[in-house]
Formats: sequence, structure tokens, C-alpha cells
Amino acid sequence: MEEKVPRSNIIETEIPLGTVHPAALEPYRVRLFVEDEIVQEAEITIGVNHRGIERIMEGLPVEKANSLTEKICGICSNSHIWNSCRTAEMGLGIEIPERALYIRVIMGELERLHSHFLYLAHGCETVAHETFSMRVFYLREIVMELLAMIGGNRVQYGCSVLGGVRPRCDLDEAKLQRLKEDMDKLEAGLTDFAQRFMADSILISRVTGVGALPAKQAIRLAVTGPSLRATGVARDLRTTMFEYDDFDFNVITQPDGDVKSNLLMRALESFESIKIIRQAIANIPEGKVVNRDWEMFDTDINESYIEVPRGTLYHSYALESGRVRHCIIRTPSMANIGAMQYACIGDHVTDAQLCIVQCDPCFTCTDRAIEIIRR
Amino acid sequence: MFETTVINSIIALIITVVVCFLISTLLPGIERKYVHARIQQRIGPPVTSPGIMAPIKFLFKENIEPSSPVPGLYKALPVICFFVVLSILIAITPYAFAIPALSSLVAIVGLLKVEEICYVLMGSLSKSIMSVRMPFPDRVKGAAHLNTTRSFIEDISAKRSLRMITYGSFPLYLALFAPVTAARSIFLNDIVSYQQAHGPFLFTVAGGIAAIVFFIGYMIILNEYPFSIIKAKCDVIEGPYMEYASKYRSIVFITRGFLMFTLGVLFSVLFIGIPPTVFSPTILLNIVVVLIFVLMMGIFSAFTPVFTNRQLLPTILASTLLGILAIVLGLL
Amino acid sequence: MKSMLQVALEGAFTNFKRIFFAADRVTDMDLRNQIATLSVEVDDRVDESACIGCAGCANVCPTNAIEMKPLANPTKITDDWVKDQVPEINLEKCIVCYYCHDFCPIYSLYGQKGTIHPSCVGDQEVNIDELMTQPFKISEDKLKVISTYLSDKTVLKNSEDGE
Amino acid sequence: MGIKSFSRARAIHIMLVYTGGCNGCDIEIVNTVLSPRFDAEQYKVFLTWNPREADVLVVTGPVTHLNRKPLEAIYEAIPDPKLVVAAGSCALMGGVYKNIHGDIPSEEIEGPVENIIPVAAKVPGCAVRPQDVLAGVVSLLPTLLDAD
Ligand code: SF4
Ligand code: SF4
Ligand code: SF4
Ligand code: SF4
Ligand code: SF4
Ligand code: SF4
Ligand code: SF4
Repeated sequence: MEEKVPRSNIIETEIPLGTVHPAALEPYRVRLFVEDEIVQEAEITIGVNHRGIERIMEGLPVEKANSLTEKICGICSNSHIWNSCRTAEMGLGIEIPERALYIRVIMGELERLHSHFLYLAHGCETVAHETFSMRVFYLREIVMELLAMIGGNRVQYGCSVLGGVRPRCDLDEAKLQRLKEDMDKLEAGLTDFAQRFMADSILISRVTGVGALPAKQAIRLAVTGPSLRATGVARDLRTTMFEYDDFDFNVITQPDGDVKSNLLMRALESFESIKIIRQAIANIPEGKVVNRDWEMFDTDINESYIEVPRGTLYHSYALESGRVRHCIIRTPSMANIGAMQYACIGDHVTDAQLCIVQCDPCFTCTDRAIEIIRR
Repeated sequence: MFETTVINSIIALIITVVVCFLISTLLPGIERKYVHARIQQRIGPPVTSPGIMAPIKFLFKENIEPSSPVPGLYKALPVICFFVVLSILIAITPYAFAIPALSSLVAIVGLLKVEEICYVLMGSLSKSIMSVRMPFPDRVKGAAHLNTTRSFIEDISAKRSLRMITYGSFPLYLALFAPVTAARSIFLNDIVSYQQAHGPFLFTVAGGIAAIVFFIGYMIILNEYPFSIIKAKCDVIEGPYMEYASKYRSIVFITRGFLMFTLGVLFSVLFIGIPPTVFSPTILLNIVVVLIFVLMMGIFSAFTPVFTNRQLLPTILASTLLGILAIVLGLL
Repeated sequence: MKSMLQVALEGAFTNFKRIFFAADRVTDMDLRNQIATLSVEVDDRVDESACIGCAGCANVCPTNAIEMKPLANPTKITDDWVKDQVPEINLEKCIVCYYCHDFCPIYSLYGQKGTIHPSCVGDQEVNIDELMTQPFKISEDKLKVISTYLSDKTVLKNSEDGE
Repeated sequence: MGIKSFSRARAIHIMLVYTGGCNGCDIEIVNTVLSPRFDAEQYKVFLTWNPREADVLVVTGPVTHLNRKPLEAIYEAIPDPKLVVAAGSCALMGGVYKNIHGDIPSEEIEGPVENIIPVAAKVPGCAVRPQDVLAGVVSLLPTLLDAD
């Protein structure tokens, strides 16, 4: 399939959903234009969540601004603070202890696990398969407890700081041991689930072909992250990040770009994350976790891209007497909105939310990037 | 003499109905706690919560005027539904067998149709806050298609119920008529006495197939997953029931349990040949049948996603064909 | 279809056990008891033994969520510093911004686990006596900032408003 | 205890409205309901998405400008007696978005929730822990029971 076209251009009626809706969870508005219960066009209106984070960051001391980026989103929170610190670290040339880099990777991968599990659970819940959704949530709990153990909080861990990670997040022997054991538990649980999932022909037939996104179209819409890889394009920024140089993992792809590919994609990618965490536990270097030996100076715009659970995250700001100037953050969901609108075309109204969910939307981050002009 | 029989029957009928009603309020709780929650490996709510306590709680809530073009009619609908279910139950008790007009399959099918039509009306009369009425500026400069007609989510649900009337409930009706092929009569009295003479219809080939079809029809008419498209959480939330509050919501809750019970009893009348009456130990058998149905429905719904038209049509088609097969086999 | 049958057969036994004997239940029973008796455990937010009682955290807190509560028996830490108070976070006001944690000298000067954390300070192994004798590097202007924070509660506010 | 309070204690329907926080609290609350580890239903707490059915409205997030009216409308739609639980520091205080800023504060935040609708219980945390949310809702019971 090259391109999806609406079945006809007749629009019989418009169905607005949101801003509060069970399948969406987040506040956003989606208008579905349907003909005979088939979506011909979808329009997603965001901005409901707009809090203006980039703007309130400007003028804050960079350390404070970094911890603010964490509150952009409660799912990729660690990714935001990681990338925000990375931006300044690159600009200021701060050297980061090896051990801190490993801990950042562990946190990053744990976050990927919990985000992917959330995706699986949310996907199952959206097709109204409560039982599977609960099973995934139970698995996810293992990850949440690990994150709480390391960061002291189940969400918003405040792990990265300029020069490394907070000593609170250092991993001693006992913690590493627990991490290791839980990875085994998680792998066993996930294997069970994935096998059960793939053998369930009712569920598979329910999600196959829904919300298809052809690779060509995905590239044209600048889709990023797992949603792109689920269309068959092997593009993962982790292969180019120096943090991941020591790690050996595969870039997973799936062929079809539909809901089934997306769900399997997340499940398979979780196995890779477990693999990375295991390597990190085995090889974690000794030493300090934070380097405080650096000087602050004014910089021009610094930029940093990293791969976060849901795609490519971009942060950029300049530093002026230790404060943030001109901050721009571009988040993965921002790039994927086009894909969400596109994926809905030609599917049943009941599947519309599923098609949106398949692109792993979360508008909290996205909403900071849209300028609202209010008169 | 005749008069005392009538009075006795009426009293027996009332007692039977009340007992059935009381048991029926436990069914949603049994489904939720003992089937869903247990499969999902959790504790789940107390058995009484979903079916008894929730309706009682709603009785004591403020009676908000529903947002509907015809609030009076909208509020009357759940009451009608309740009486429809009640009439079905009365029709299948042995006391009603004396009134042929009521205790025939045609009457039961008619009553079930009324129930379904109520869903359509409910859907088209409910205008909840959750879609068009949500105060959100989405028709502004730059938005797509500014002049479309707008539908409430319940409108889609009404459309779906309409479809369900035309073909969705077909399997159930076919299954209802399968025993007729054996008993050669549409009157429950004859069906029951035929089975008492020749053994339950369930244990014939045609009966077995028809029972499967009946079960599928049972899930469809109860709108349970996977056939819950008229109240699918992923788009129409609760569909027809969106605007009911307080008393009316509690009737909606009660009716559901009652319908579960009544359909189970209907099965035991048509396929096993035991009409419900508290004055005979066979009522235990009725209850067992009801529980088995609830149990099976719970298991199926815990393991299936909601079906859209793509899966719904083949499923309904297949069960319709099965139903026809059962009838043909029965006629042979 | 074949795989489906297999799943159904395999699942039948497990789910039979689950439905009739409540097998494999995973609900957290400890938590159930805690909630039923409304005694949910709270995490420690301040490591009172490692804190030196400087009140810096209370001064940087943007929402005034931290109150310093006086200690019954003050302890002498160095020749010229007596610890006579420890912070207490009012959770209803705290917005979890980590300002207090980042200011705390144990963390910001010595790079150790901070003694205050808005969610859970975790297990500490900070020995203050050892730390106090350790040299640390700190620039002149940073020292100035710290001393102003310590002496005046409104500094952060003013500097945010553009000084 | 009358039948009214008896039934109320055994079926609490909560509705969740999310008003523009960071997703953190929201997902923790969904976790509370959907994770078999926490299993809200064992405390007779049921999740609903229909305001007409709800007794307790759980609000998270700092209420951004565009969320104000939907929140008010949903609160209006709930039949009495109704109670509001504000969950998370955003709902309690406006969160970091209202309290921390550089040169210019955000004009988007209308919160905290108290400014818009009456709040009966506050559950602190960023993000809230599932056990705290459950304890918060359960602790509301006495108030709910006494209401007419
Ligand atoms: S996009 Fe505009 S309005 Fe939004 S945070 Fe940035 S500067 Fe503010
Ligand atoms: S910040 Fe501007 S240029 Fe960059 S991706 Fe967004 S819209 Fe494009
Ligand atoms: S895409 Fe944005 S909102 Fe979604 S999890 Fe990532 S940072 Fe959060
Ligand atoms: S600048 Fe103009 S064209 Fe660009 S996004 Fe804003 S309104 Fe649209
Ligand atoms: S984390 Fe809480 S207590 Fe600490 S400074 Fe911030 S608001 Fe104050
Ligand atoms: S800043 Fe640290 S040492 Fe000072 S009072 Fe606060 S917790 Fe104690
Ligand atoms: S309180 Fe914290 S976790 Fe909750 S929505 Fe606000 S920022 Fe997010």
C-alpha cells in the first residue's frame, strides 16, 4: 500500500471527542469526520495542555531549568532531564563520569520499558481487553518499583544533573542485585505475555490492518521513534549516541505500520531494553557519579538529540550568565501528530482512538510547543 | 374453585418473580468478582456492590434533569425496559401458560424487540456533555470543515443499535425458534410438555447447536464484550445510558441483572423444559443454568476485545448460519 | 485457529483454578491492610541525622513548604556551628521541584546523597564529621550566592523577578 | 447506619478529569484502577467516565486555560452529593508551572483546582502514589456518607 485515501469525500457528520475521554486519558480534542461510521478525516486539536514550559524556563538558572524540563511529561520525564543536562554539558564541555553514563542508560532503558508497557496496556485497554491490560500493568509495576528504588519516586525521579547523576540514584551492590533479579522476572513475564498475545487469534485479527501507516507516508510525515520503526524503517538514534557505544542491541522493525506491528514492536523492543540493562549491570564501572569540577560560561545555542521511548527528542538553549536563554524543545509526539490523523483515515469510528493510540500519543510534551494566540 | 386457583397462581407468580428478582441482583456482582476479577488475579469488589448497592446508592442521588430533547420520554425508557423484562419472566413461568397470547414465542420475541428499540430511542435522545456540548473552542478560524453537522456520541450508538435490531439479534431469534421444530408448536406450554415427555431438546444435535447460537445471541442482546459496540468505551463511552442519573440509572443497573437472569431462565424453559417456580425444587436447576450462563459470559468477555463491524458481521453471519442449520436439523 | 484452541485449552485449567480457588492472586495484601486502616506508610523525606540544620532548604523553597522545627537537644557539629533545627516538609505545599535537595550543602558542596528529598531520601550513609573535614572547591561568587540564600529568604524570588 | 450510607459505602464511582499536568499523576491513577496489584475495586471504588454516574471527581493537573470550562461543565453534570479529590501538587498548588519561572510567569495556569471548584480532599505528591490516592478516596467516605 502506497498511500491511504479516504473512501469518499462525503462527510456525513462530525463527531467531536474530548477533552475528557476514556480512551484518550489525556486532554485533547479530536474531531472525526465520518461517513457511515468510517472516518474520512480526523483533526486533532492540541493546546489543551499548554503550560508554556519553554517560556518559564527562560531566565532560570540552568540547573533549575533542567529540573523543570522533567515536568514536561510524567512518562519520558527522565529523558527530558537527561537531554536537557546533555545540552548544557555539550555546550560547556563537562566531562561526565563513566558510572554516571551507565546509570543514565539504565534509567533511560527502564523508562523505555515502562513507557512501552504503558503503551501495550493502553492499547489493550482501548480495544477493551481489560484482562491483558491488567496483566501488562502488573508487569509494569516491577519497573515502577525499580524506578522508585533508584530515583526515590515512582514518576519524576530527578536523576540527571549537570555533570552526572544525583548521588541519590547511585547503585550499590544490593540495588544492582535487585535490578538483576527483577530483570529476570520481567523477562519471564513478558515472554509469557508476548506468547499468549501472539497466539490469541481473536485479538490479533482485531488489530491487524487497523490504522495502517505505509513507510513512505511515515517518512513524509516525519514520524519518529517506534512508530516509524513499526513501518519497517530501521532508524534508532541510540545507534549514534555515545552513551550507547558500549552496548550491543538490535534495532527492531516490524513490517506493516498497523496497530499489530506497533504492539509487537513495543514488546520486542522491551526485550532489547532488558538486554541493555543486563549489560549495564554486568559492566558498570566504579567511581564517582557526579563531576562538580566545571566552569560556567556563556555559550551560543547548544543542541542535543536523543532517542526517547517514543521517538526523537530535541533540546536546545543558549546560556547567559548561568541562565537559560532561547529554549526550544521538540518532542516526539509533535512529529507524530500528522501520523495519528493519517492513521485514522478509512477505519471504523470505534478504531479511531486506537489509531491515535497506536502512534503513542502524549500531548503533554507537545502542548508546550504550540503557540496559542488569544485575543 | 376457579377463582382460588387464579389467586393462588397469582400469589405463586409474585413470589417466584420476587425470588428471581432478588437472585438476579447478585449476577453482575458474581460476574465482576468471581469471574473477571479472579481471571485478572485480583480481589475485586464485594458481590453485592455492582448489582445491589450501586442501584440503591443511585436512588439517593440528586435527580438531575437529563440533557435530552424529550426528557420525559427519555426517563420513561428504562422503566419500559424493566417492565419488558418483567413481562418476559412472567411469560415463561408456568402460571402464564394458561394465557396463550403471552406464553408464546411470538410474544417473547416481540418483547425483546421492544427492549432493543428502547436502546435506539435512548441513544438518540441522550445529549451528554462528553462530546458536542463540551465547552471547547474547536470550530475556529483555521479548523477543518466548519459547517459540518455535528453528532453526539450517543447518536452513533443509536445508529449501531438500529443495525443490531436489523441483523444483530438474528441468532437469538433463530435459536428461540429451534425448539419449535421439535415440539411443532410456538406455545411454551407445548414446548415444555414435549420436552418432559421426550427429554431435553438440549441433548439433541439440533439442540446442541441451537444452544451455542442462543449463547451468542445472549451476549449480543446483553451488549457484553465482545459485542458491546453500542456502548464501546473507546468511542461512545456508555452509549444509550449516558444521561441517566439517580433513580433512572439505578433502574438501568437493575434491569441488566434481571435480563441476565430472565434470558438464562428462558433457555432452561426452551431447551431443558423446566419452567421456573419456587414451589418446585427444579428452580435450583434454573438457577444453575443462569449461573452457568453468567460464568461463561464472564469468561468470554474477559478474554475478548470489543468487535467492530469487521469482526461483528462474520460472527453474526456464522451464528445465523448455525442457527439455520439447527432449525433444518430439527425439521428433518 | 489452531493456536487459539491451544491457548483456550491451556488457559482453561489455569483460569478454572483462578475462578474457583482464587489462585495466583497478585493483589498487594499489605497495602490492602494499610489502606483499610488508613495507615499508609510515608517515606522519609529528611535524613535528620545527617542534616546540619542550616535552614538553606527552607529559604530556597519557592512555596515556603519547609518549616524548620527546633530540636530538643541541639548537637554541636563544629566549633562554631550548632545544629538546633531540622527541616520538615509540608507535603500539601511542596511541588517537588528539588530546589531544597539541590541546595542542601551535603549534596551541593560535598556531592553526597542530599539529606533532604521531596519524595524519599532513601538509605543514607553520610558521615558528617568526616565530610566537614574534607576540602571542597567553591568559587567566590557561588559562595556569595549561598551566603545570601542562607541569610535572606526573599533572594530567589527577587532574582527571578529580574533583580 | 441507614441504608443510604450503607449503600454509599459499598459503591463509590470515581471519575477522573485531567486538566493539563504532566501525565504523571494521571497514569498513576489509571495504574491504581487497572493494576491488579492495587485493584481499586476491592475498596468498592469503581472507575467511570460518565459524570452522571460519578460520586467522586478526581482532578489532577494545574487547570490550564482551555481546561477550565470543561472542568466546570463536568463538575456541573455530576448529581449531588459529589466530592472532589485534588491529586498531585499541580492540583494542590499549581505545581511547578505556577510557582517556578524565570523572567515571565506562565499565564496559562488557572489553577490550583480550589480556585475553580470546591475541593474536599487533597492528595499530595508529584506524582501521587497509588496508595495515597486510594487512601484519599477511602478517607472521604465519612463526608460522603453524611451528605444528604
Ligand atoms: S511555544 Fe510559545 S507560548 Fe509555548 S512555551 Fe514556547 S514561547 Fe511559550
Ligand atoms: S521548531 Fe520550528 S523548525 Fe523546528 S521542527 Fe518545530 S516547527 Fe519545525
Ligand atoms: S512523547 Fe512527550 S508526552 Fe509523551 S511520553 Fe514522551 S515526553 Fe512525555
Ligand atoms: S505562524 Fe501562521 S501559519 Fe504558522 S502556525 Fe502560526 S498561524 Fe499557522
Ligand atoms: S521540592 Fe518541595 S520542599 Fe523542596 S524546595 Fe521544592 S517545593 Fe520546597
Ligand atoms: S539544606 Fe540540608 S543540611 Fe541544611 S537544613 Fe536543609 S536538609 Fe539540613
Ligand atoms: S503533580 Fe507532578 S506528576 Fe502530577 S501532573 Fe503535576 S507535575 Fe505531573
